[in-house]
Amino acid sequence: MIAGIDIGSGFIKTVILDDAAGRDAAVLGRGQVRTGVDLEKAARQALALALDEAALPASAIAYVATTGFGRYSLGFRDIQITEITSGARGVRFLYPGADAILDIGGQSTRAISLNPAGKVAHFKTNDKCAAGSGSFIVRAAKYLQIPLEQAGDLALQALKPQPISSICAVLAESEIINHVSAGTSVEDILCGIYESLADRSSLLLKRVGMRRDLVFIGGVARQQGMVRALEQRLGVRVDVPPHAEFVCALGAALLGLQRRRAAAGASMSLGGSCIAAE
Amino acid sequence: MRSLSPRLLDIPRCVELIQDLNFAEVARWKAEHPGGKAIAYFPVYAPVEIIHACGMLPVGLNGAGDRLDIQHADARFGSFICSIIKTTLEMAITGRLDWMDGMFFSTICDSARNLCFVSKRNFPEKYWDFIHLPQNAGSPAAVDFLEQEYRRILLQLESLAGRKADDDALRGAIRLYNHNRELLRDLYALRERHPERLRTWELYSLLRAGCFLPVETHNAGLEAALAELRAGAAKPRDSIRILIEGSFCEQPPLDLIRLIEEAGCYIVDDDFILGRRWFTQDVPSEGDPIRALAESYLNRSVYSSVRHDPRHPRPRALVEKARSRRADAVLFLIAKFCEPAYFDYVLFKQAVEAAGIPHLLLEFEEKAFTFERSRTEVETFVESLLFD
Amino acid sequence: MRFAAGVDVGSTQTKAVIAADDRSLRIVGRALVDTGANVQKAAENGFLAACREARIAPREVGFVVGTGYGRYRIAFGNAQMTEISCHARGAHFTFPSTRTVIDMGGQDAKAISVSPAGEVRDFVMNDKCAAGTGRFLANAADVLGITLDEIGPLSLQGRFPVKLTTVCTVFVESDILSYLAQGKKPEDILGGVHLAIARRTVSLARRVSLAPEITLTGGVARNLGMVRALEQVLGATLQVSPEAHFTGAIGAALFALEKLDRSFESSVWSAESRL
Amino acid sequence: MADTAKSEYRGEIHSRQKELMSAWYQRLDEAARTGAPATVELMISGNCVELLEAFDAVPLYPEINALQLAIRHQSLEPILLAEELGYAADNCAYVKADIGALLKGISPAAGKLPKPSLVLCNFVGCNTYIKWFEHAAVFQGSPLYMLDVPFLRADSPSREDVTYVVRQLREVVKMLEAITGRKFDYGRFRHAVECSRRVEDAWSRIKLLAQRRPSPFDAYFDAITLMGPLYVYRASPAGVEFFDIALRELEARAARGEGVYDQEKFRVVLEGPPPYPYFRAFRDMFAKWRACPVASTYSTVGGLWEFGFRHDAEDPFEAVALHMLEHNLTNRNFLQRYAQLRRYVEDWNAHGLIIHFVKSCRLFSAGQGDMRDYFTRVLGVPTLYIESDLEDPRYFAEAQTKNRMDAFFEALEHAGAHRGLPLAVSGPAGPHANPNLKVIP
Ligand SMILES: Nc1ncnc2c1ncn2[C@@H]1O[C@H](COP(=O)(O)OP(=O)(O)O)[C@@H](O)[C@H]1O
Ligand SMILES: Nc1ncnc2c1ncn2[C@@H]1O[C@H](COP(=O)(O)OP(=O)(O)O)[C@@H](O)[C@H]1O
Ligand code: SF4
Ligand code: SF4
Ligand code: SF4
Repeated sequence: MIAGIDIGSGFIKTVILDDAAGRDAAVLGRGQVRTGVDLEKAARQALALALDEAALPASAIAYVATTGFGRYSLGFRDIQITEITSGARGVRFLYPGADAILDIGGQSTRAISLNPAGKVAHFKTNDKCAAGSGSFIVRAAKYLQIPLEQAGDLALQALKPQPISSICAVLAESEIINHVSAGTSVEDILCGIYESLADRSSLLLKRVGMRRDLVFIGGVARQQGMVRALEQRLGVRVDVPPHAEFVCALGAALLGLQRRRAAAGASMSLGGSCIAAE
Repeated sequence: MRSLSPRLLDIPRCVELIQDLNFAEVARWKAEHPGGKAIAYFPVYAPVEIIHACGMLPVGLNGAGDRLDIQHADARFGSFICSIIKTTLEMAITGRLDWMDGMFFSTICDSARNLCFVSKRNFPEKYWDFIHLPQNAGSPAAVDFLEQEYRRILLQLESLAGRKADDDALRGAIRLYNHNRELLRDLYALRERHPERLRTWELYSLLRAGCFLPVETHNAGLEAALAELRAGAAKPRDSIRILIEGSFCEQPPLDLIRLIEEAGCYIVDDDFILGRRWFTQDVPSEGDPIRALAESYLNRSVYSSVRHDPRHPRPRALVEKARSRRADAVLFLIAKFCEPAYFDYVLFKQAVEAAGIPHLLLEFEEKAFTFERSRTEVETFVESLLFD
Repeated sequence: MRFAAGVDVGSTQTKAVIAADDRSLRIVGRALVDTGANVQKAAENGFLAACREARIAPREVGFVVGTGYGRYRIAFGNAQMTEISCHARGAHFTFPSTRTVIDMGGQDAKAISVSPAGEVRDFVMNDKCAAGTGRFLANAADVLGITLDEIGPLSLQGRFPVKLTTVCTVFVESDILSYLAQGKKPEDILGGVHLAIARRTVSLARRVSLAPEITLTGGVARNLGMVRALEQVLGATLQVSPEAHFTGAIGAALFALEKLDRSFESSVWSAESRL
Repeated sequence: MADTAKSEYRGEIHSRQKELMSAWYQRLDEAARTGAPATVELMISGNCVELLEAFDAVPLYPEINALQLAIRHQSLEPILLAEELGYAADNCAYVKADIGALLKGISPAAGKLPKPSLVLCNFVGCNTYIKWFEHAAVFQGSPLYMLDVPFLRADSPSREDVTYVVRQLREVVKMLEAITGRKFDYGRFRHAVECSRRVEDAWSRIKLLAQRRPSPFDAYFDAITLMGPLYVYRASPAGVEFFDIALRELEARAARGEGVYDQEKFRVVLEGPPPYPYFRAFRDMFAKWRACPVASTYSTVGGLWEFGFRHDAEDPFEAVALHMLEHNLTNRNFLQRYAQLRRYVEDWNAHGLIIHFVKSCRLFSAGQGDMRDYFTRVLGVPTLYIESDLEDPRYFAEAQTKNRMDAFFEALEHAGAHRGLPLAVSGPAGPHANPNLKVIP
C-alpha cells in the first residue's frame, strides 16, 4: 500500500492507495486531522485514521509520499513532492482531460494549467499575503457567527451580494461588521466575499492561461458559494471532485506508486532530482 | 566546501568577500595605496578600464543582500521600488560606503537614475556621475557620442585622481580586463560542459569576488581556480539543464542560487554580474583606447535587457543561447519590481514558447532570507519536467 | 465652566473624553468601549460613559468633535476631524515639546511630524494591510493563548528573539506555531513579534523626519513590550503618557473647546457635517 | 458636487479643445482606413512634433490614448489582458493599457487607430519608453527608430549631446522621406518651429497667470485640457489660434478678478501625474477645500516653457534638439525637479506641496520620499505624500486618500495658512518671495 500525506497549513490529509491491483489504483482509506505544532505526530494520527478506515495495519504501508508545506518534515517519508505537482496528478487521475486547476487551501491559492499530456504547464501561487485564501472565509464566518460548514450554502441564498473592497483578510473584518450593522443579510455578505475571492482567483487563472473548464480542489472547494461565484465570474464549468481536500494527498500517493513501480521495474532510479537530496 | 586555492581565492574566501558589508578588502587596498581613490559603480556595466587607468580601484556594488536591515532607505524610495536601490542607499546612509570617493550610474532604469541624483543631494562631498550609454546602437552617431562621453568621464576622473591617464595606461587596463573576461569565459565554458564539477553558486562567488578586488589579484585567483577545476572530476547528478535570465542587476541571494541547484537544476548559463562579462570578444588594445571601448560597447556587447540594439533582437538571442547551451528550460529569475526585466519577460516568453522551451518565472528580492515559496515553485518546475 | 467632548471611534475601540475649560484646560471624563458592530451605538455609549465620569449631563457639552475611522457615523457630533490632526493635537497637549507622534492603533499605524506650535507638518500611515498593527499583536496573543495585557511584559523576558518570516497578520499564526514546534520559548517568539513590528513601524515613521521628542500614542502604547522594542530600534526614548490610548479623543476634545471659544468661521467640514 | 462644478471652468477653450481633439482622432481614423496621412507614434515627453509637421505626418501619442481610457473607466480590461500576456503587476500601466487596447482593438475614440507608419521612440528620460516602443513596434509590425536623447547629467547639455541628437534627427528625416515619399521641406519645418514658439509664448503666459490671487487657472486639472492641443497641434497654425483664444479668455478672467475659486483658500503645487481613473473624485478633494493647484510638474512633461525656453526658428534642428535634451521634465534630473518645484512654491506663492506617488511610473516616483524630506525638513514646506496610480484603478483607495487630503488641509487651516497671505504679483517674483517658505538650516 502507498500512503500519500498532504501536510497543509490547516489540515493534514492522508490517503491510502492500493498498489496491488494491476494498473488501476484504488483509494482504501482517508484520514484528516488539524495541523498542530508537531507535524510528525499529527501526520501519524492522520495516517492512523486512514489505516482504520482501510482496516489495515501500519505495516501494510510500503511507501510514503509527502506533499504540502510540511513535506520535508516527516522523517518516515520515501519521497516528497510539491503540492502543485501532486494536485495536478490527482486531478489528472480523476479528470483525465482536465485543463486548469484551482486549489484554495487555508493560506494559499494556487492556479495550475495543464498541457494536453496532463503535465503542469504553468502555475501561480499567491504572494506573502493571506488575501483570497481559505482563512479569509474562516475569519468571516467567525465574525458573522456562523459555522464554517454552512458558509458555502448560505451564500447561495443571497439576494443582493455586497462586495468587500478590502483585500486584507484582517481588515475586511471592519467592512463585514459595517455591513452587518447596516442591516445587510449574512447571505449577501458571504456571497460578496465569495465574489471578491473569485475575482482574485480569476486573475491567477488568467495568468496561467486557463482556456476551458476548471477543476476546483482544496478545502475551500467544499463551499458551494465559492463554486458558484467562480462559475459566474469565469463563465466556465467548475468541477469539484468528491473529497476535494484530499486530491493533493491522492496525487502524492499516485506519484509514489509510480516511482515505486519504476524503481521495482528498473535497476536505476529515475527522476530523483529533489528527491534524491544529497 | 571545496577549497580551490587556499592562498589566492578559495570559495569560502569569495563568499566572505561578497558578504562583507565593511568592504575590508577595499579598505586594505586604500591603505596600501595612500591617496588612492575607490570608485564604485552601480550595475550593470561601467567602463572599469578607464577607472583603472587613472590608478583607481573600481568597485562593483551589487546591493547588500539580506545582511542589511533596511531602516532608512524605505523612507526615501518607498513602495514598488526594487531592493537594490534601497540597500545601496541604506549602505550609504549607514556609513558603509564612506570609503567610496565616487560612483557611476548609467542608463539602465528610472529608479537607478533617480538614485544617482538623490545620492548626490545627500552626499554632496562625493563625486557622483551618470554615464549615458547610447540606446541607438544602429546609428553611426552613437559611437562618436559614446567616445565623447568616455572622454568626459576620463577628464572627471583625472581631475579627481590629480593625474593623467595616458593611452598606454588605458591599453594596459584593457589588456588586463580582456584577460579577466577571458578567464571568466573559460570558467563559464567549463561549467557548461561539466556542471557537476563547478556549482553555480561557486562560480558565482568567484565571479562576484572580482567586484571588490584589484583585477590583477582576481586574474591570478581565477587562473589558479581554473587550473584546479580542469584537473578535477565529480559524479554527475540527475538534473535538468537550465539557463537563467533576468538577474543582470539586483542579484539573487546566494542561498536561492543554491536552492535552485539543490532542487535538481544544473545552471548552464546565467546573466549574473553581467557587467563584468560584458564583451563577447576582446576590446582592441591597439589604436585609440577610448574609441576602442566605445566601439566595443556598441559592437561587441552581450545582449542585455538594459541595452537596446535594433540589429540584434534580444528574444532571438535568448533562444540561440538556450540552444547552444543545450538547455532544457529557461528560468526567468527576476528581481521584484525590476521593470526592464519584467518588460523583457513578455517578449522572451513568446520567443521561448515558440521555440518549445519550457520556462518558469521566479521573482526574488535580494533582502529575502526564507525561500519556501521559491522552493515549491522550482521543485514543481523540475518535477513537471522529470515526471510523466 | 464649559465642556466639550472628543469621541474617537476607532476600528477596535471607541474612546471618549470630556474636556473642561475654566482658566485652565482639564480632562474631566474619559471612557473606553469596544467598537463592535454598531459604530453609532459605540460612539453614543462612549460619550455617555464619559459624561457620567465627568458628572455632567450630556446637554452640558457644548461641542462634540468626532474622529477616527467611524467619525462620519456619529449622529450627535458637531464636526469631524481626521485622526491625524487629533493625535497631533492631543500629543502636543500632553507633551508640548513633542515633534513626532507615532500612533499605533488596532488596524493602522501612523507617524506625524508636528511643529513647535503643535501643527501637523507631515504624516504617513499604513492602512491597507494589517501587518504590523495592534491586530497583529492581538493575533499573536490569541495563538499563544495569553491575554493582550500579558504579551508585552512577557516579550521583555525574551533573550533570543526569533526572526519572523512574515509580517502578515494571518500567516504569523503558522509562523508562531512552527516556532513553538521547534521548542522556542513564548517569550522569545513574542520578542521577535514585537521587534518585527517595531522595525516595520520605525521604517514607516522615518518617512517623516523622526525628530525628537517622540511620543507614542494609541492603544498599543499600553503595551510595554512594544514601547521597549520601538525604543531599541529607534535608539531613542519614547514619551508615553498614561492617557496614550485616549490621545486622539483628547485632541478632538481640544478642537471642540476651540470651536466653542471662537465664533468659528464657517469652515468646509462644519458645513458638511450639517448635511 | 456643487463645489466641483464651480471649480471647473468652461469656456470657448473647452469647445475648441473638443473640436481639435476629435479632428485629430478623425485624421488618425482616416489614416487607418486609407493609409494616408502618414502617422508617427511618438512619446509626449520632449516630443519633436515640428519635424512631423514638416512632412504633414500626424503624431499618434499612446499616452493620450491610455489616459483617455483611464478617464473613461475603460483601462482595467486592457490592463488585465496585458497581464495575461505576461506583463507584471508592477509594469507601467500606461504601457499595459496601450498594448492591451491595441491587441483588443479598443480605441478611445469613435474611429480606429492606424498602424503607425513609423514608431519613433523619442527616448527622453523614461527608460520605459524604450520597452514600450519596442513592444509597440513588434505588436504592430511597424518600423522602429530609437532616437536616443542623452540624459541631462549636468546643468545643461553639452555640444556633443546636441550634435548627437541633431545627427539622429537628420536620420529621422531620411526615414520620413522614405516613408512618406516626400522631400523634406525645410521652409515648412521652420514655419512649424515658429508656430511652436508662438504657442509656447501663450502657454507660458497662461501659466504665469496662476501667480495671481485668486488664480484664474488650475495648473493641474485644467492644464490637462490644454495639454492635448499643446502636443498634437503645437507646431501648426491651428495650435497658435487655439492658444491665442485660451490666453485671451483666461486673461479676461484674471482682469475681472475671477478665480478658479472665488474665495480661494489654499494654493498648492502638484508633483506627479493625476489618478486618471479617479480624476473626478480626486478633483473633488481639492474643491472641498477650495484648494487651487497653481503649478504642477506634470504639465511640463511635454515641455518646460514657463522659465523662458522657446523653439527658435533660426536653427530649427538645434531648437528641437535642445527642447528634447533640456526643456522638458522627463529628461531633467531629479535635483532639477526639486529646483523646479521650489521655484513654483516660491514664485507662485503656494502654501504647500502635494506629491502624488504613482506606482506605475518610476521616472516620477522613485525617490519622491527624498523629495519629501527635502521639502519638509530642509525647506519647511508643508507637504502631503499620497500614493495611487495614473492608470490602474486597482490602486486608488478613495477613503484613505480623502482622509489624507483632509488631514493635510486641516493642518494648513489650523496653521492659519490661508490668512494673511500677501497678494501675488503678476510678474515672476524674486527668490524667497513666499512668506510660507522657510529654509530651515
Ligand atoms: N468543513 C468545512 N466546510 C467548508 N470549508 C472548510 C471546512 N473545513 C475547512 N474548510 C476550508 O478549507 C480551508 C483549508 O483547506 P485545506 O485545503 O485543507 O488547506 P491546507 O492544505 O492549507 O491545510 C479552510 O481554511 C476553510 O476555508
Ligand atoms: N491593555 C492593553 N494592553 C496592550 N495592548 C492593548 C491594550 N488595550 C488595547 N491594546 C492594543 O490597542 C489596540 C487598539 O488600539 P486603538 O488605538 O484603540 O485602535 P483603534 O483606534 O484602531 O480602535 C489593540 O489592537 C491592542 O493591540
Ligand atoms: S493585507 Fe492582510 S492578509 Fe495580506 S499580508 Fe497584510 S495582513 Fe496579511
Ligand atoms: S534591479 Fe532592475 S529596477 Fe532595480 S535598479 Fe536594477 S535594473 Fe533598475
Ligand atoms: S513610466 Fe512614467 S513616464 Fe514612463 S511611460 Fe510610464 S507613466 Fe510615462
